[in-house]
Amino acid sequence: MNGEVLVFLILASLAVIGGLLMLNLKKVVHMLLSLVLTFLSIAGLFIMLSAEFVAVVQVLIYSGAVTIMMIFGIMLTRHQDEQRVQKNRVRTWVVLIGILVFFYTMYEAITRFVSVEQASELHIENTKQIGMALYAKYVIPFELTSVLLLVALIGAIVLAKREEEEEVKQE
Amino acid sequence: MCDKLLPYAWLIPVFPFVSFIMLLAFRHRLQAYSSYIGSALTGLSLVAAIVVWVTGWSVQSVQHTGVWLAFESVELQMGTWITPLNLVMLNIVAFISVCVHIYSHTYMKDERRRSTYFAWLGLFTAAMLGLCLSPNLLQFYMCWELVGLGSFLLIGFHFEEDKAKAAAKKAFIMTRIGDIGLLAGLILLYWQTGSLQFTDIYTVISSGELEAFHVTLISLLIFAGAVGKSGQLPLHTWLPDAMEGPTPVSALIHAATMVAAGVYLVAVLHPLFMASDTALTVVAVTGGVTATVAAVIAIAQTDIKRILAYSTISQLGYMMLALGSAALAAGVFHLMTHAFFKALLFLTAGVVIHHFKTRNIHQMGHAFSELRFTGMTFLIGTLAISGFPLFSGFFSKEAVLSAVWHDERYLLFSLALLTTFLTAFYMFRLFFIVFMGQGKPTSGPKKALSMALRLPIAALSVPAIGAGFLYTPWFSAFGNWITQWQTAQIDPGHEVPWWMMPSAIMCSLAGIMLAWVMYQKLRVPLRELPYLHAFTLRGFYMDELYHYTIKQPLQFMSTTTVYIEKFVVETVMESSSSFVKWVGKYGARLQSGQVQTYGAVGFVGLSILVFILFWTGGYF
Amino acid sequence: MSWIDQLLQSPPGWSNFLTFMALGSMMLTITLGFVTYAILAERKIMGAMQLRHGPNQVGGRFGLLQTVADILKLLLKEDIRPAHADRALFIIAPILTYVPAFLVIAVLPFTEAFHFADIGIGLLYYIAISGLSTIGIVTAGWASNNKYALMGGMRAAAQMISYEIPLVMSVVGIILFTGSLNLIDIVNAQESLAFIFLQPIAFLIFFIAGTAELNRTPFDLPEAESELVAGYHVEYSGFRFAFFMLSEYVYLFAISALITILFLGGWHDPIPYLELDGPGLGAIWFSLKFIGVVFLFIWVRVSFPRLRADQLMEFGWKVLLPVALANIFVSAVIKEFFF
Amino acid sequence: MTSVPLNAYLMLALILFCIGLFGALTKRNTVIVLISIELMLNAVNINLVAFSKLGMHPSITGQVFTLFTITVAAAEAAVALAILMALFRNRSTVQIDEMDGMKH
Repeated sequence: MNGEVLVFLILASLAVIGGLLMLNLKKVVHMLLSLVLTFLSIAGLFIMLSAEFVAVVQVLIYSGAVTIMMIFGIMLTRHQDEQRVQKNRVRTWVVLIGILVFFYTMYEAITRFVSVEQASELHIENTKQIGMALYAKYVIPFELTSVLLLVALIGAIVLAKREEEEEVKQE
Repeated sequence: MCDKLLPYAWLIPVFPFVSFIMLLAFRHRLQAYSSYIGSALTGLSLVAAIVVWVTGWSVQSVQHTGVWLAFESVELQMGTWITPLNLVMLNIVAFISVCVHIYSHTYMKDERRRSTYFAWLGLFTAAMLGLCLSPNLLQFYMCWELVGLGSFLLIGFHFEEDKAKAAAKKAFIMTRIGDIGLLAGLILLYWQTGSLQFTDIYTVISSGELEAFHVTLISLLIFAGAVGKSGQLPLHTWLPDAMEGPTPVSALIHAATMVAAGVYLVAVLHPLFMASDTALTVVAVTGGVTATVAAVIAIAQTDIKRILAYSTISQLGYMMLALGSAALAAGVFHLMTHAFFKALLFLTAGVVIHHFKTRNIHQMGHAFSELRFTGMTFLIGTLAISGFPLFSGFFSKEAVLSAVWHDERYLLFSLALLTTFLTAFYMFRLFFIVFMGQGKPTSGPKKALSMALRLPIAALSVPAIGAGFLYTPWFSAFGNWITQWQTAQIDPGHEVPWWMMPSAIMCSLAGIMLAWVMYQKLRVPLRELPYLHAFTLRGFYMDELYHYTIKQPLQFMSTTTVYIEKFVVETVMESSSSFVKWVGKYGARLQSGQVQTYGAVGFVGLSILVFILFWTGGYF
Repeated sequence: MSWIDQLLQSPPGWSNFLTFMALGSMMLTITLGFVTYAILAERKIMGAMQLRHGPNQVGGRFGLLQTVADILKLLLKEDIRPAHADRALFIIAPILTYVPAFLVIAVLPFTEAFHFADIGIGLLYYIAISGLSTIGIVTAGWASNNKYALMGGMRAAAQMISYEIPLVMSVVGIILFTGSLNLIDIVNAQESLAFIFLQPIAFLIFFIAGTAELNRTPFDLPEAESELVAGYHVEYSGFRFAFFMLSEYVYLFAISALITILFLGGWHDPIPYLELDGPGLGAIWFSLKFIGVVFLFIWVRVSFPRLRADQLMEFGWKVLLPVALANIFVSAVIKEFFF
Repeated sequence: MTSVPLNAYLMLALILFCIGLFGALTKRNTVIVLISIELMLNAVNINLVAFSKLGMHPSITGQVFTLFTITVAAAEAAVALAILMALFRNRSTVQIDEMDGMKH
């Protein structure tokens, strides 16, 4: 066992533990914090996969995202409103069985998948490589994504804005 | 000159239409001026009609049309069509309409809804004039229905009275029965000839391309429309009831113009009828029988307007008889003279009714001494309709008789002769009872007739006397003129047997004499023959016949179907709808609005598919 | 390849582990030393500026051991936990706040020789990791089950997310000129001219946004004593409170070092062409610049009053962000035409 | 060169994806559903990055697409949270099983 496998095992188990905790915890804030663990572990995995820029972006975005989600979770959840016991047990079981079937199928598929390792130079000036690809080859998707973000920004503001008369009523 | 003025013939119906729109739109503001506006605008259209007549005297057939609607290859035309026949009709209609407008000025003076009345009159006149100008059957049909609408509105003008309401409805529905035939014939005609243009139809008929069967069928269907509109047997019952309308309306619509529209229809499509012997026979027989039966019914009536109404039916039968005997000129000629004297009779009858405040002739009498002018003019009308020599009716009736004789329909000829006798009888019965009878004189102050009443009556008296000289056995210019535009038509001429004229004169004089004897000399009431009297009084029980043969079975059928509807159809409907509801109710549970459930179902389905795909050796 | 790179790429083993531990502890000691005397310095400078003495009893007439005494007191204090607080999160929150603060130090190059991780995206790493502290602060605010604490946490989250954007935007100009996110490259690019002269506006924005990120006056709304008692750490005491204090001052340390690296040329001599880049001089230059920046922070704290919450957000979104964007544009133009 | 095989990354991604899916389909709090969806997207990102390095044809494209995925996910989360806020204002709940206004 070398260091890389060790690190992989640690990070992977942390990610899975975070996910499982998320499924089992009761409070929204707890759930979100357990997912922080998962997201950070995934960032670590990205570094292992020579994707340091993506890893940092992952940390940057998801630390902000989780913070916002926490705020929303706190604001939009009534005080004692913990995750109540699932009323719809049938659905839970059906979903569980479906996921298990899916998991098993995919598991079979993955174990049959034989990868050929190849030398890659992704870790050398990773950010520069991404920049080159992004601004040369994928410049149109990049611009489209920026448009999408703008639209989402405006849409979110419009949606979250309180209606005028409602505002008056509240005052 | 005619080139310049004839294209403006479309203005003729526009004037009364403007009157209609104006009076309807500003009916409260123009209440006081409604009669002036109506009369003036109708007068304008009379002037226009006369101008067109004068300028178009020598015209055979001139069309001015424009495309109204175009569907792919089919073009519907609107416009005007000038032929001698149209000119005659136009002038008659415009003239009588003006007379009636002026007459109504006084007659409807106390009416609260004067402007509405004049508006309807304007609508009717416009529609009738438009009908006379129609270059094709479609426009003709539209105007035909508009005329029906105007008639409906005017009959039911006093819609606060139940009888008027019922009469209006009856008139509308009875004529509609004929109109269905007309519409069917129209569609069939279009199917067969590919055009509704009269001129095109003539061309097709003269080329002889149509099958005889189709010609007969089409002409009979179209004749059904004419039967309805012109009150021929068996669809005549609406006309006597239509007398509930104001008397000027009766004069205009139910004597001179609208009922003549059916005759005009047959006349304008005369080449079509000429192409089928069967159709001609049907027309002639219907006309002859109607003439006689209506005359018989008229004998027993006690309502002055009903007598005139039955006499109208009878005279219309004459016209149909003439047309059915291939004598277009005679038919149209009788139409013209009849329009004059019948309008005259109705207008004078209106004065009489106004005077006695009743329509029952037995409550009248001595009118001659009190209403001298009216009596004189009524006498003119009576003489004209009775076929008294040298009056207009004499010549036109004589023309009809000779046409029938010439067509070798001897039975119909004898019926026509009999009708002449009967006409003279019942008309003079009316005259003697009303004007010479012994009813007590009215006590009210004697008012001189106003000019507005006198003028139209006087104006109508002149043609009632003199119009006959236009077409006499020794002067057939009118006949040639009226028929010349139809190439297929040849004026049968007046090669009458020598005894024709004397026998006709004899018949009419005999009728007059009998009436004089019965009602003036001996005063024998007709009630002596109770069954016959009742039979004729009720118009041969026509209404009752319809009631029991058509209305009752229909009622029964409708009641039955109501029950079927209620218990059979409803049950089926109810059960099927409740089944659908049930399905919907339980189906809707699938759509619970739970996004996660949808997602779960979708995902489970996907995982099953992936599983199957994987184990059957899909993509992996 | 420097010795630390060799160390990082060597196979794992107990010796390596111990080496890392030792290095980490050394850095921790340095930062703790800094914190101790930064607090003292702050108090003394504030005292001087407010015409009073500041601490002057413990450790001689300069109060040199005052902070040590304070820390000892905090460590000895009873650990109070509110009854209705969320137990687990109440314990985790200070650690969550402090760990990122210490993590960021790993990429800061102090001198040419003295630096730990030389990673390609050092600058972005710093910003990303420092953002993680927000989670700790929000967690602390929520776990305390106290409305002041919660409001402080909320404010911290809103403020830090808002000011992180101009912070990142302002350094884009520097990245443009350097062509690298590596902090050592950035310092080397300033051999002749510090970026503060090329990017004065970026410096201003970075300084202001950095102050906000540090939750220092005039942007100390999350812990505004007069409004929220003490904000998100109102329920904390003892050494848990010390963690928050510690992380705050470690961030002061880190951001001052970062400003020195980004704008002031790091270990290079402040006056170019003077050829004062001796082997040991780099550390001295760095320390002088660093102390200057820290002084600036303290000076600002003493001088400015606190902003209102709405003013704070409006200033961030409506002033700093547009100015930072304009700065990027201007930098791009300058880079295109003059370099 | 590297000793962790691609299959290991794929397996980890699969596990995380299943966890995210289960959370998205069973959790009642919409905030958690949203973050579960983020987790699923992250699992996909792991696959992308893993293939970009360890796949048949190593290329930077996988990382670029991961960036796109993160961006789109951020946009999605922003709009979703705005909708959630509007919903909460009207219905004062974020329980996903109470948001059934579109049924029938």
